[in-house]
Amino acid sequence: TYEPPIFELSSPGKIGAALPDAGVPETELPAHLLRNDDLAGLPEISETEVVRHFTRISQRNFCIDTGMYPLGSCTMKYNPKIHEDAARLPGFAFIHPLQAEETVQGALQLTYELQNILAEISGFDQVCLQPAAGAQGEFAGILVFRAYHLDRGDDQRDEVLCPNSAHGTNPATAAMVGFKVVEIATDSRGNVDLADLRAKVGPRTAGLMLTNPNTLGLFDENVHEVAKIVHEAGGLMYGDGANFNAILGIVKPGDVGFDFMHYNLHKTFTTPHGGGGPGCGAVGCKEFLADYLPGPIVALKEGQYTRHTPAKSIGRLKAFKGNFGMFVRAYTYIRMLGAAGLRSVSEHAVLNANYLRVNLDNIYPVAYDRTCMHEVVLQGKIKGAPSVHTLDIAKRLIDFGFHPPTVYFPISVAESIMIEPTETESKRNMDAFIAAMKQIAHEAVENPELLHAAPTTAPVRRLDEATAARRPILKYDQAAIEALLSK
Amino acid sequence: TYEPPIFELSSPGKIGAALPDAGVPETELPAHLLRNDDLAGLPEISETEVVRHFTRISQRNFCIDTGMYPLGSCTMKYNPKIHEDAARLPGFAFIHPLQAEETVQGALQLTYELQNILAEISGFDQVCLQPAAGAQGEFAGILVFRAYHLDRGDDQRDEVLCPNSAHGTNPATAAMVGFKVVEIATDSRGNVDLADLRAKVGPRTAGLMLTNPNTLGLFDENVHEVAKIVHEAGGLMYGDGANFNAILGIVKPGDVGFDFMHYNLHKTFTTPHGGGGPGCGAVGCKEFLADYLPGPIVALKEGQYTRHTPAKSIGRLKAFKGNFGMFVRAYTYIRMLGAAGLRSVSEHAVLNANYLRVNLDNIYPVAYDRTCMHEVVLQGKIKGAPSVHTLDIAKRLIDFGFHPPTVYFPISVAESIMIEPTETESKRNMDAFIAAMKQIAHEAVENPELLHAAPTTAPVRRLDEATAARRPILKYDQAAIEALLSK
Amino acid sequence: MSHYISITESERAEMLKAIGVADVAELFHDVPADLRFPTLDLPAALAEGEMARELRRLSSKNSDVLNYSCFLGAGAYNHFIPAAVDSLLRRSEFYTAYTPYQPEISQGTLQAIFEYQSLMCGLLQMDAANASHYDGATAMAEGAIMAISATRNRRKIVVAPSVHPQYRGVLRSYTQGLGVTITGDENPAASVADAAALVDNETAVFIVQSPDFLGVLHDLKPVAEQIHAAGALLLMVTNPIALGLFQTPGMVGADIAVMEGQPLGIPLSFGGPYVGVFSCTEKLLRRMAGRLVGVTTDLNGQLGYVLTLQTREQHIRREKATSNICTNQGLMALAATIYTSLMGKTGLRKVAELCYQRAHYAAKAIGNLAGYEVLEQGSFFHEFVVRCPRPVAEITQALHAQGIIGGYDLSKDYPHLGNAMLICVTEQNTKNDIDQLVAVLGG
Amino acid sequence: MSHYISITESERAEMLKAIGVADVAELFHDVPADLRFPTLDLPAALAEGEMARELRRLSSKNSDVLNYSCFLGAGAYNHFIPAAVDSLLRRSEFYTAYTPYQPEISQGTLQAIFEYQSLMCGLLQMDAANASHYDGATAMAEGAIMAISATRNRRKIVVAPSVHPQYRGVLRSYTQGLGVTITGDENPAASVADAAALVDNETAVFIVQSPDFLGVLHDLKPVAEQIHAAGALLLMVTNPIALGLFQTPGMVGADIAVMEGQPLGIPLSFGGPYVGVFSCTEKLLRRMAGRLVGVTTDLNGQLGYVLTLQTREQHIRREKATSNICTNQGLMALAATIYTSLMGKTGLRKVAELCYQRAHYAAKAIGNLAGYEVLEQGSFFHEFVVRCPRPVAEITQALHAQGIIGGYDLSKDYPHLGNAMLICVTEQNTKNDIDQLVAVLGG
Repeated sequence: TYEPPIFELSSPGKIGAALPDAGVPETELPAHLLRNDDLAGLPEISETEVVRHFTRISQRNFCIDTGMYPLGSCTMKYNPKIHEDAARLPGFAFIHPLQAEETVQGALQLTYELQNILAEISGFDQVCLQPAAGAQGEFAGILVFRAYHLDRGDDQRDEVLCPNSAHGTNPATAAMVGFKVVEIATDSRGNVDLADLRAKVGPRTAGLMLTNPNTLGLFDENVHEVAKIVHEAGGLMYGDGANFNAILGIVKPGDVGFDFMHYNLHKTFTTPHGGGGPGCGAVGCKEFLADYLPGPIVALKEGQYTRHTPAKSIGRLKAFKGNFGMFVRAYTYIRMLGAAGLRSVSEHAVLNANYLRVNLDNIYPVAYDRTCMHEVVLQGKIKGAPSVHTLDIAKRLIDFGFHPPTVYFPISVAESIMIEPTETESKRNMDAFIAAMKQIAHEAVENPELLHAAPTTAPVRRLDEATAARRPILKYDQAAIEALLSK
Repeated sequence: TYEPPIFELSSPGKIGAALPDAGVPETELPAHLLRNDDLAGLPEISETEVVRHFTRISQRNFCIDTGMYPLGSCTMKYNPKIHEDAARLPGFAFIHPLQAEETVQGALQLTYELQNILAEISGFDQVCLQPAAGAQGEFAGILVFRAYHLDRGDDQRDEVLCPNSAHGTNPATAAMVGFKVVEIATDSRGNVDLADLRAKVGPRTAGLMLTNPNTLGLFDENVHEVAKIVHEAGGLMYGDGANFNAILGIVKPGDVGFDFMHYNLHKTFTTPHGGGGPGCGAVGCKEFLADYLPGPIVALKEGQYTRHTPAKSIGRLKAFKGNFGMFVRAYTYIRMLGAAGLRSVSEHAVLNANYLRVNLDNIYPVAYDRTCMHEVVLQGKIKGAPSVHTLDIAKRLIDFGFHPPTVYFPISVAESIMIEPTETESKRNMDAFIAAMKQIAHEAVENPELLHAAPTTAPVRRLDEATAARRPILKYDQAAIEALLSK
Repeated sequence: MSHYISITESERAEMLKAIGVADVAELFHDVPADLRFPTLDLPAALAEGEMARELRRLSSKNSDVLNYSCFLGAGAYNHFIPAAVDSLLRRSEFYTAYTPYQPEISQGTLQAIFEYQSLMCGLLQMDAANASHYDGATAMAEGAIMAISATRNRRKIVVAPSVHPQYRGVLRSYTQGLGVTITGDENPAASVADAAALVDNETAVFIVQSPDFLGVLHDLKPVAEQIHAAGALLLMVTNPIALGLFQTPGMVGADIAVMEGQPLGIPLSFGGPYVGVFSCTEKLLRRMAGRLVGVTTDLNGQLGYVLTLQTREQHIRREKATSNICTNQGLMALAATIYTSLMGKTGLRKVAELCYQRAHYAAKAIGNLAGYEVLEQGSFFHEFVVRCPRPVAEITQALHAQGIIGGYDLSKDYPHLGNAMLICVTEQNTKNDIDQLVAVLGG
Repeated sequence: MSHYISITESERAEMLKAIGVADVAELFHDVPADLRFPTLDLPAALAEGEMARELRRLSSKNSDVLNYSCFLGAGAYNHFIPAAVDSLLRRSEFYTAYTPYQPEISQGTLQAIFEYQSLMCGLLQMDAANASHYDGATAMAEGAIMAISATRNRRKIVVAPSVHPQYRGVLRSYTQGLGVTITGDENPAASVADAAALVDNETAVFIVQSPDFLGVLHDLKPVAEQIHAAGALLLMVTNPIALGLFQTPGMVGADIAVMEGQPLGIPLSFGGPYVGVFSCTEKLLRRMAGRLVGVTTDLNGQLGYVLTLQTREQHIRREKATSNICTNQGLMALAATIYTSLMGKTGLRKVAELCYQRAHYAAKAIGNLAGYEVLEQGSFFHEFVVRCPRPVAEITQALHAQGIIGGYDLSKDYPHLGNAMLICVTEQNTKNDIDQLVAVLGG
């Protein structure tokens, strides 16, 4: 099934598209401004061959539609097919972002309604859909925190607090805005360590970034207290919505003390993931922060939908409105589920994760022995198998037909294995997953080489990542690839 | 990658679709007319699982988009992607066949134009698009021949002549219409044997069914003479269009003596094949037969497109108009290629087949040593490999990543291997195919077990067809399948 | 050079040299010289963007059922199609493959057909179903031909006039060379019982439809007994959505059952491609036309699927085959398979209920309109006959102007009914749609 | 139970028993009891058919460029997209996968990204490109931040006013917490040379666009020399279709080059999702944000693809990362990869020529209209500025009534130009479309 780099399909004179003649009198080209290389780096291939190439390489991917994909923290749930048709309707896919508002009322209405729906689900007052991904939503939030404090003349706040279980994007975001990151410890039950928090919070605290349920798969039992401590110190509470799939209709983040949060439409609202994106990192906040949101935001005025940018906005975060195609998909998802359907999503997401937990925790140590939310964090420490690591377990799961869970994250748990089945997974598949995990634990003791050699049924065997990083080949270079292969 | 029968995914209470409430006052159901089994044979599965099931089984198929598919006589050329979008336009996919003509003028126009275009390409006067597949086109033609002779009071013609190289559908069709089939021999150059034809033609001859280029991949050099002989005996000439891909813009069948022909839109005009259908077996004929064509046919009258059934029509061959979705695709294909593009199709189809011929004929005996048309017929007789048969060669090609050619057809050639690369195949892939065929010939001598054991890289190994036929299990039956597997 | 062709100029030159000819034209020396390379008078080639525009233009000249509210049925039905169906049909592994001649690399198609056969048997309560016919009408005609062969010397076919008129037309086309007599439908007003009374010991098959062309549901159990007593076979034509609720061919005791599979997830598409569902009893299995998939094991003992009982087919039996069918409606059978799997037990029943309830709501409302009368015919599923105060064509024209595609004009096929319109209501017609129809009819 | 959920009632009961709780609600005991299970005030759930109808209704309230002739560009462009692009994007192997964390089962995504990186380098003549940014504007902002880090203590950014106004807005948003100075675009009428003159030895980067926001093509070779002489970096914003014909960042000597990849096969989609193309020189490679794919071999020595140089990224470096970017625009990068492969050398040049020729034809025709004046600015690609006799908003309203989406109103961003409209002409605008535009403008 090997498929060569597309450049190796090229022969001079082929083309993969049919283009018309100009049909107008010719204008001379400005010779001094032309490129000089005859587009040497571009291939020449027929449509037939291009289609076959990408079809073939696609089959070298695992995906939700081919199997269980319990990648913790990524919410790899089923992507409804109606979403794909919806976003491709002519009046959605083929409208220009700069058209006059009266010519795009349907699109603006959808945007407006989605803003309100997300606000309602999360307990916030205003939503902006512009951020392109969760990390950009975080960026928006921390920029808003900064703007809010400065606007009040509170210019000493140069620190952002992050629990040590946080996604890497949280500290990276704070740093991008110019803040110093202060890490907060986790207590023995997997919650924010209140003592450590109290010790570190203060007048320099701009805010705390908290994921709840957190990346240990646990609902922070002290979230109210955490918020109280931060607020009393004059800080703001940022909610990372990566794990929102566990609490739809269960609790509103706005009710438990968060001032601002982002939604990952590609996770919770399954827009889908696209092999790494596009996503949408919409953000919501309480009224007192709404003036600082990025723009544009859609409002309804005298029966017309219009765009505006808030008065003290941090500015725009990307050109145009946002990833509108994702809005259409998330809107479709929510409107089809309704309130009861959303709650059922979270109930089943949590049910499924706990079912895996109780079936696996006697073999793979569970990081925190509590009821989990939509994901469970285990440890790849198998009794009697000292040579076996989490990576080996993950690779062996591939041979059993499963996408491995997230591994080595959260970094605060040694040998972590973070499993998120999502609500769309069947019991049949989860039972097969449990059986595979048990079989792997057995193999780890009896025949660890099976794990070290895994995977053997994937399109390729284990890949040498060290070589790739040492002498990076980041674009097609026939000579370099031949040299690599001849080693 | 094994995927169980879909019935094994069922659990009580699941459903894969969201349906609305009736929203109207309820009417009682007639109890005595209800089914009595609670739909016991139907499964219960979520959308998630249904999508995954069919995605997974799809990957167990070879297809044009995954590799070279040189299945002789089937014209497995690339299926342009615009076809799929075209047929799904709302005004094509979502119109009812019985709507008033004034509400479907666009669809009727397309039908009308396609009729005329096919007539022009083939040299006929009138085309009817109704037949659903080539075999139904043949059926239409032989019914028309019957009706024509009877209409003239010529009621002794009860025989149809078929060369021994004909597709099985030809004699089967003649029999379905009630004709006796008379087989005609092939001469040493692969043409219709004129002596045998002269001996068998006569006042009982309703017509001759000829594929030209024929199923040996050869253009019948005597086609004019054949037609003359048949016509002089009062018979008619039927052209089987299965191999039309070789002669687009090269010669018009209507010019060389054919009175009637069918077009396989799914072959020549790549509509596509759909895993076995749907196709379209449109038919065309000379003016003198037009009154007998099936209906409806579209005509243009005073600027309006209207449907009518010819005066002496053999009647309709299916409900409604025909496989309209295929009309849209074929129309799109032809309008994008134009006259020069169509000729280029046939030129390259023939070029590619001859390139394979000259590269393989020294290893695999070529059935008739002549310039071939769009396909070449070899024989799976490898010197020094008496235990190796065509079937083994075909199965071994699978291991090299190719779909095998058509095998054991035409039946008039022993161990036949019928290779049709089509014009869309690349030289790169054809060279790889040639290399594989050479390697296989080598293996056949050196290590024939490799061929007998092939394929080894397919989703399953060689299948036991005898058992399947002896105790047929034609629908899901858990007990029967378990018994089969436990043998 | 077309963007579909993968051979370059220089490759072509190289290949010609290998073949030993100077140019491509030489490859065609077997074609009569005076007729070689004719001019084709075709419209100029269009680039893809131009073509897409032209296709949109033609498409937009049709009134489609997404933009119009549709009450037209009569053999082709506007049902809801889950997006998942088309999403899977668009997988090129399915649509760019052909007949699974090489089973080892066609397990996807083969398993899908096997599941199709199984699901159709479950829906119909029949023993065996084949891989598909062109449509419901050809399935019916081939069923009749099978009945003739199964009953040996019997060459009389009796068909009820309430069988779809186009199906009866196809039956006559298909059998015109076979020396059979077709009777029963001479009087369009004849009842099923009237037609069944013509069945005698010369009769091969009695063909009846339920729900019939006019929407009526029949209790066919007594009919089946009568037919079988005469030594004839019963061929029942039915509707797959009705089977979510109503009497099946299996319950009735039909020998052969066929239906148009279009309602199972296939778009209207101006009449095709659709799929003919064909089933029969175990006893008739080996006389059935068309492809069949069965299960077996491979060399490793793994479950696998193959085409089986191929000795019935034309590529082996040639003029002795049961039919000439080769290419069938594979992809449409796949659509029906996916649709039926998605709906399952609960969904199929629910769709049938929605059709039934909304149709009855509509019938009552229309029956209350002055000048309109709903024909009393007994139980009906989702179609019913309305006697109108004016010619139907006039009414449908008026409806179209209001965004409604009206019902089928019965005046040609069933003139005895007068100005009668066959109205179809499915789950796609909301209460609001129905109320609008009623308002326009009454207005 | 939703049709997406695969757990039945009885399975749920069994699972709850295994977990050891009586009902699902118990699983949420960690959530503050008084806030648990809030009412969500949302519209009632819709069945799929109802939803499809509602979506069509909303969609049809927008004027789309399939039904309107579009002359609006200004950063988002209406180009022809071959059907093959979307056909491949619809493959669920691509769109239902995520970041290729497990390379052995993600070779499809990884190879596609590698080819994307390669193609973008070829198009731009740059050394290295990453796996994508959110859009052109964020790519530019991240480029500027990279330049600051690469030039150490320099914290001044100079940007030409002819860089897309929204891109300059994003640049300011992105850098607001970083203590940098942004200058050069205070006067919207300033030339590239005027802006470049502000570059000094405090300057990290000079940002310039060609073809610029007003459509003008600049010769940036002399500018690059001047910038480099000051020890600053040159960040060039460009347009991928223009690169089919015109000066590339590589030719110019740009250190960083970015562009909006939307013209490469991505629908307008009301502004997103698009894809930010980001490239730089070899020297800056390890400072580049975002994902990178490289080649390596597997245990068997077979060629394979992996994410590489990940130590730059946030999930490893956390607060010391080069950016916080995680999810990017993967599927849109795939669209650009497929589009670029289909077009190839010949197609890319041809599309650029079509745009250039038709835009110049349009400019001449409009320039001949009384009251309209095409601004003389030097060579342009496919956009040009027209001075109009009336406010642009009035004109676009009149055009819309005639089925035309007019150009961009420049009066807010470039008030010195007066009633100026930025008109864009691509290969999607036929001569006939242009003639109609001219007729309506002149009428």
